[in-house]
Amino acid sequence: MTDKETVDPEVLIALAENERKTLIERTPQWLLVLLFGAAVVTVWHMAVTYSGISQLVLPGPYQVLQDLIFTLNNLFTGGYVAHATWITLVEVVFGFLLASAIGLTLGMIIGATTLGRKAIMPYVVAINTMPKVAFAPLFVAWFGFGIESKIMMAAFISFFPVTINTAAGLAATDSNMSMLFKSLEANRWQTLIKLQMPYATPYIFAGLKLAAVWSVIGVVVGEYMGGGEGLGELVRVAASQLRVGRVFAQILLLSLMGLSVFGFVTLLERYFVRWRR
Amino acid sequence: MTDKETVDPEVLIALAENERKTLIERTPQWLLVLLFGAAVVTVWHMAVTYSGISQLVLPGPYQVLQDLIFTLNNLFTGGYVAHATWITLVEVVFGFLLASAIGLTLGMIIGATTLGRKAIMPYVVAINTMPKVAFAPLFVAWFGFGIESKIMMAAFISFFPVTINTAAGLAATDSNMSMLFKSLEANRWQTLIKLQMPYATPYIFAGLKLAAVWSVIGVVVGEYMGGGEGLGELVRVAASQLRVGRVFAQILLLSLMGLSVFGFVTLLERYFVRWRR
Amino acid sequence: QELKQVTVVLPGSSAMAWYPMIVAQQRGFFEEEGLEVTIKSLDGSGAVLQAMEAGRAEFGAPGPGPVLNAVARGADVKFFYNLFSRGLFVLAGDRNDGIESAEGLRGTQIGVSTADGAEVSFARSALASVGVEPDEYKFVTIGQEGMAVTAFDRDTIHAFAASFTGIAVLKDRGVDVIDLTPEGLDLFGNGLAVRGEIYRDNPEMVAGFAKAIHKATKWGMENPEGVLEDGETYNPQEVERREYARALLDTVNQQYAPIGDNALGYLPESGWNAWHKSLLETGELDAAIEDLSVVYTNEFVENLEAK
Amino acid sequence: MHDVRSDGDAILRLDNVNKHYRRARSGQADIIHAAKDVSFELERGQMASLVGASGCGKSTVLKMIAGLIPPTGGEITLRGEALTGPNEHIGIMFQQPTLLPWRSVMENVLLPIEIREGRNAANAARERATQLLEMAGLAEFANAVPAELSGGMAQRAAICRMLVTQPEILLLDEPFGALDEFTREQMNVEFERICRSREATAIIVTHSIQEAIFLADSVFVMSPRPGRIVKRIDIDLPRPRTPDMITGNRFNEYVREIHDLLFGSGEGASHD
Amino acid sequence: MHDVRSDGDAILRLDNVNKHYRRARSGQADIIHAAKDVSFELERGQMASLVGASGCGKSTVLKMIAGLIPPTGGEITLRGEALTGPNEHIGIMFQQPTLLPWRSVMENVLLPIEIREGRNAANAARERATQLLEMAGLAEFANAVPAELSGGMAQRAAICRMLVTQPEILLLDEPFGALDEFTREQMNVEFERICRSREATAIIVTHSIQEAIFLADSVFVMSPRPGRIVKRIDIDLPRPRTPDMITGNRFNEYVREIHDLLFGSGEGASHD
Ligand SMILES: Nc1ncnc2c1ncn2[C@@H]1O[C@H](COP(=O)(O)OP(=O)(O)OP(=O)(O)O)[C@@H](O)[C@H]1O
Ligand SMILES: Nc1ncnc2c1ncn2[C@@H]1O[C@H](COP(=O)(O)OP(=O)(O)OP(=O)(O)O)[C@@H](O)[C@H]1O
Ligand SMILES: [Mg+2]
Ligand SMILES: [Mg+2]
Repeated sequence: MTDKETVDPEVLIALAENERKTLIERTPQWLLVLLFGAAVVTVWHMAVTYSGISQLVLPGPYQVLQDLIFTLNNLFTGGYVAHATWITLVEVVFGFLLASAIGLTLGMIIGATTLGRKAIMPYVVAINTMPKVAFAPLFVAWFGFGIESKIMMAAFISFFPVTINTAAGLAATDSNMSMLFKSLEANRWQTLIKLQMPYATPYIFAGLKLAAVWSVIGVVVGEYMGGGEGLGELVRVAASQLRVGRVFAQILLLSLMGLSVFGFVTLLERYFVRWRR
Repeated sequence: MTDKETVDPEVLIALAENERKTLIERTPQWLLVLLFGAAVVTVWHMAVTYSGISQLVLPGPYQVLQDLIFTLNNLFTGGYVAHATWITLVEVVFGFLLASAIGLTLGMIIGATTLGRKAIMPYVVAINTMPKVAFAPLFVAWFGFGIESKIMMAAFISFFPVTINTAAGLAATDSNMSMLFKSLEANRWQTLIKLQMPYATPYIFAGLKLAAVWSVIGVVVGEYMGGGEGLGELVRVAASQLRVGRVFAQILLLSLMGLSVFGFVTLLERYFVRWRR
Repeated sequence: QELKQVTVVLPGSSAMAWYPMIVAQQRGFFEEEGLEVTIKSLDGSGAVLQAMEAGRAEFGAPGPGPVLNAVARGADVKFFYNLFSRGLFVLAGDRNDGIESAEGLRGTQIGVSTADGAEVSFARSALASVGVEPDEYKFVTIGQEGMAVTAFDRDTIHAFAASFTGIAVLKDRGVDVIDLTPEGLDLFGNGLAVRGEIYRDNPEMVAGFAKAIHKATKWGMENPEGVLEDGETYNPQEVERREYARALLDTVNQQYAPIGDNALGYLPESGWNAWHKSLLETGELDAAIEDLSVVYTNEFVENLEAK
Repeated sequence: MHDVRSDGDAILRLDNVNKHYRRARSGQADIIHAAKDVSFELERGQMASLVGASGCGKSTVLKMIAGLIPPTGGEITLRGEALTGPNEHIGIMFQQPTLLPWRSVMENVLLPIEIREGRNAANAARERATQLLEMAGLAEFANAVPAELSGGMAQRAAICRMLVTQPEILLLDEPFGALDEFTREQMNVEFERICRSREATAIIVTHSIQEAIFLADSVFVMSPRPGRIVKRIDIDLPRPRTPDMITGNRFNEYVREIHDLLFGSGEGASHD
Repeated sequence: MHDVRSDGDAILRLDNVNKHYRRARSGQADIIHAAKDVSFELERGQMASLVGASGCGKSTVLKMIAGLIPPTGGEITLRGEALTGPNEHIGIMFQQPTLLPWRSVMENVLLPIEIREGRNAANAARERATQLLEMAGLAEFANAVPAELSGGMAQRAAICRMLVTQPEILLLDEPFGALDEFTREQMNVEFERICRSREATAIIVTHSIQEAIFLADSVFVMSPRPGRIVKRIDIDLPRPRTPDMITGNRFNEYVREIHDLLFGSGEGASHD
């Protein structure tokens, strides 16, 4: 039954031809990003030039570029930006990991138990509508002025999307498959781990991507509110000194960090949901 | 072929019996929420009493209750809290609607087009890792001191989860169904509207729920930064006076608002995904 | 006669701290000058200056430090009236720490709040005035006043530099703070600024605004109860507890009082020089501003006193 | 006509089992009577088939026996005890293959063991699973993912999954529906052999009258909705069954009888 | 043996069509040859069936003709033009019913019209859809959702969905696989009638040799993987076909021939 005939090279070519992609699919992503970026910068430049908006409100691309060069130069020569970036990175990574752990756990409790859905869910939602800023003093009181309180703030802000998406994913499980597991007398935990969680992976990864992004925000909020030594603090100082170009440059650096974590989660997702075509 | 025999009442009873739920499923949600709430308040009370934490950092439940009564009284007698609540509510609702519209549109572009996924997505992510606080002055500059700038801030903060979830949902479409649409020569738009979007509804609603919650946050951030007349401003004033009990009471009010929007979205979801058992 | 619509932005929402604007609005002093004024509040002087630059407001109440920064970066504003002649900031310590004066802060950490960058300049100058050098202490950003409670508790800081309203709040909430601010600092606080364009094209309007504020300040110093009443229209929550509001208003009036024989609202040159020097030392300003008189003017105050 | 029970030492017994469904979408409350007064008994080692028109309630009956949906009337007794839910002695194969798309064919087949006895037991059972896959002609596809299987191959994988735990009672919902005649015949013979060697009891839903007779000791014929069991026909043919029996006279008489029961004897051409 | 084409005015023509699949999960690059040098021609109004062992490549051939997956070799010509993708003249029914779970049965049936001609046209076609549903015995379930259908009912709904646009070329992948014999026979007769009345061309994949012969003008017999067309057998029976033909001699000769082609004539009992 095996097809152990030697494969004709023409077949390989035809197969590759079948799998050929459109122009845009073949264009490398960096090029597309660059092109789109060029468009954005052009619009930005025009907006600044023709709207006559003050540089103190919206700096032009050129000014931001200058500040960006300064910032990157400082970063790579190991200046204060390097120190701040390192601190922020550590906070973001730990914040994200903590958020993922909390989010998955809560999501499972809410998605898999009636008690969780009915009694705990409203509290989780309520906590999340609360302005986190108000909790900053509590976090500082409990975790001090060091990176711990920023990590907690980041986790606190970003666990929620993981929770909601995990819960939604668990609830979406295919009913035929549920019946299969029921017939196998799978207990709740087995159904959760072997059916619902794998089925929910696309949901969970959407949540993790959100958490990656919000971790950065959380760290910045934590530093804004409770002092710190990271990029958030640099942004705050620059903003209070009305160095708006510098603010934008440092924000770009923060975005880059967020994009990296996001990209990392995307890679993980590719690995884990490769069973989907 | 029809079963036009009159239905035996015993059958109805048996059917109802089949559909009978566990104790927890039958317990009304308000009771469960209340019970869980009682547990939370007890822990909170103990924490405040035995940890010796300052009342300026974490007020006790009793203090918050007093402030809550004052706040609600003011609200229902049409005092300044009523005014603030109304303003915030309007901002939250419009912010949420705007976020949903932007989020769905962007999500469709990213989820359904290669260009969107490869070129636009990174920018959307980057924008979302940026601390929104830094943009507050820009928003005031562009949209003024009125509710417009708060609505924009709320939309700006909360469109992202809708985007990410919509994109993830569109990508998750069942491959057999995609093939069906392909065979019907459905164009991209039809496939999007008639297949991918309905298929993605559970994802989209998870995103909308997140947006509901974050709209409240967005409005508060907007008011914190850009001077407004809503609850966010009241919280800020109370916080600056270290009236922590009052802060918590007003935050509870905000949560209630978030819960309402969240609950509304949940009802919508039930209606729209009722085809799932 | 038709009223001119103008907007003034404040860097905070306290009705007591910024009562002249509210009183002038409520008591019709603006109207007498042909102005209909909308009052808006933002978070910090930076935001105030940005809103003015964006053309969203004609007037604002920024601090002198941020104004110097803004002008150095190309902003077009004119500072024309001094509100907090005696400064906006206080250096406060925890009585339990046993530190009695600013000299005692050598080798400690000093907390600064986040509302504005200006308290850093202030604290530096204050410590320099008693001979404590910048390398003898360290600043920690601790955020809002509430954090100070924890920071003192944890001995993270031994002093806290913040606006006097923040310190008043701490006192009011029973935190045992002690004032460590040295005497004789030239660093005055926030005042009124106008967009340069309006100053040049429409000086009568600025004069009218200054006149109304002047009148309101004087009125308020004599009618504290009236100020409380007016304050309720703007920030009801703040005035809810009368004793607190009254005490706060007292402090505000103390800080408003001009130094020496200066007229109310007068901007002393020595103060501007002190700010300029301080900003250069901390590196906030990259280069010196040649002529400080482009930043401010006393012409309206002088006219007021002439009458 | 309703009393189609046989006496004896029953392992499975249905007593006037009924099932009504509530239909969700059709505006007013609308109840479908899917199975009506279904009663029968099976002894250990007996094989039964269930035939009936499409939509008559065959899958419904199977799901009730598997404990997956509760009846709205009557009782199901397993080894003398009332059935309340799924049971480890019962294995069911659904009408749809229902393979987990993220697992390979082998992992799918081992799933029941993994769930009931843990991962180690599952690993230990790899050889048995390989044998089953070989029997089903899928040995080569043990590492493929379900998306790479053809329709019939997926169905065969689902059969292997049900057989791997060696349950006492097997419920199969159109197990060989998507198979070509040859593969089907092979599977029929294999399946009979497996059941007999283990003395397993089985109920097979099928739409092929030949298959129903070939595999079963008793054929239950169901009427269209509401599905009742119109008749139980005991098949008196020697075991093991061999493909050449299908052409025998006896066999064809059974075919005719069932055919007439299903489609009426008068009208419609009889074409066998 | 490969030249199974007939000459004439072909509406559909396959020329040495090949299909290889790349298997994803099996470690090293692993290529499956699913269809090999498939060539045939069909004229307008001709009905063909495709029979072969499970996994031999029948669905693959159908999907290629529907323009859903590209061949890795050879050419498909539709009305003299090379086929490059899905085409409105071709309707395909998959092996799985693939109904949209959020639409009612009626809305599912109208889907092709809604997509090709818009919502108004779909509404206008309601009557036609109702007739089709009636033919399929689903009139009562027009407003049900797919979750409330039995397996065979879902398959019948999928057939209605394919027929509603009245395509010139119909491709059916085991259309009646989940149906009981009676319903199946009804559907067979109905289906033949519909095709003839419209002069539609059809290819039916089936695992029932009887059905293959009953429905078709030509039966294509495929060998196991790599699937080749071993023989084209033209069925010389009068139209319309009637159920009683199945017992005829001529018919049984065809059955035997195909059976032997599929399973070999020597070994294995011939049981018809
Ligand atoms: N997407 C795919 N990826 C890899 N291999 C595939 C894919 N689809 C089908 N195959 C393989 O191609 C071969 C033919 O599959 P196909 O579905 O055409 O068979 P079939 O004749 O329709 O079988 P059945 O009667 O069981 O439905 C099988 O061996 C199958 O494993
Ligand atoms: N979940 C459900 N909700 C409502 N009605 C249902 C449900 N499942 C089945 N039914 C109805 O019950 C009847 C019997 O369905 P069942 O699936 O048992 O039929 P079946 O005999 O297996 O048919 P087939 O041979 O076509 O698979 C059908 O009319 C069907 O519409
Ligand atoms: Mg069924
Ligand atoms: Mg197939």
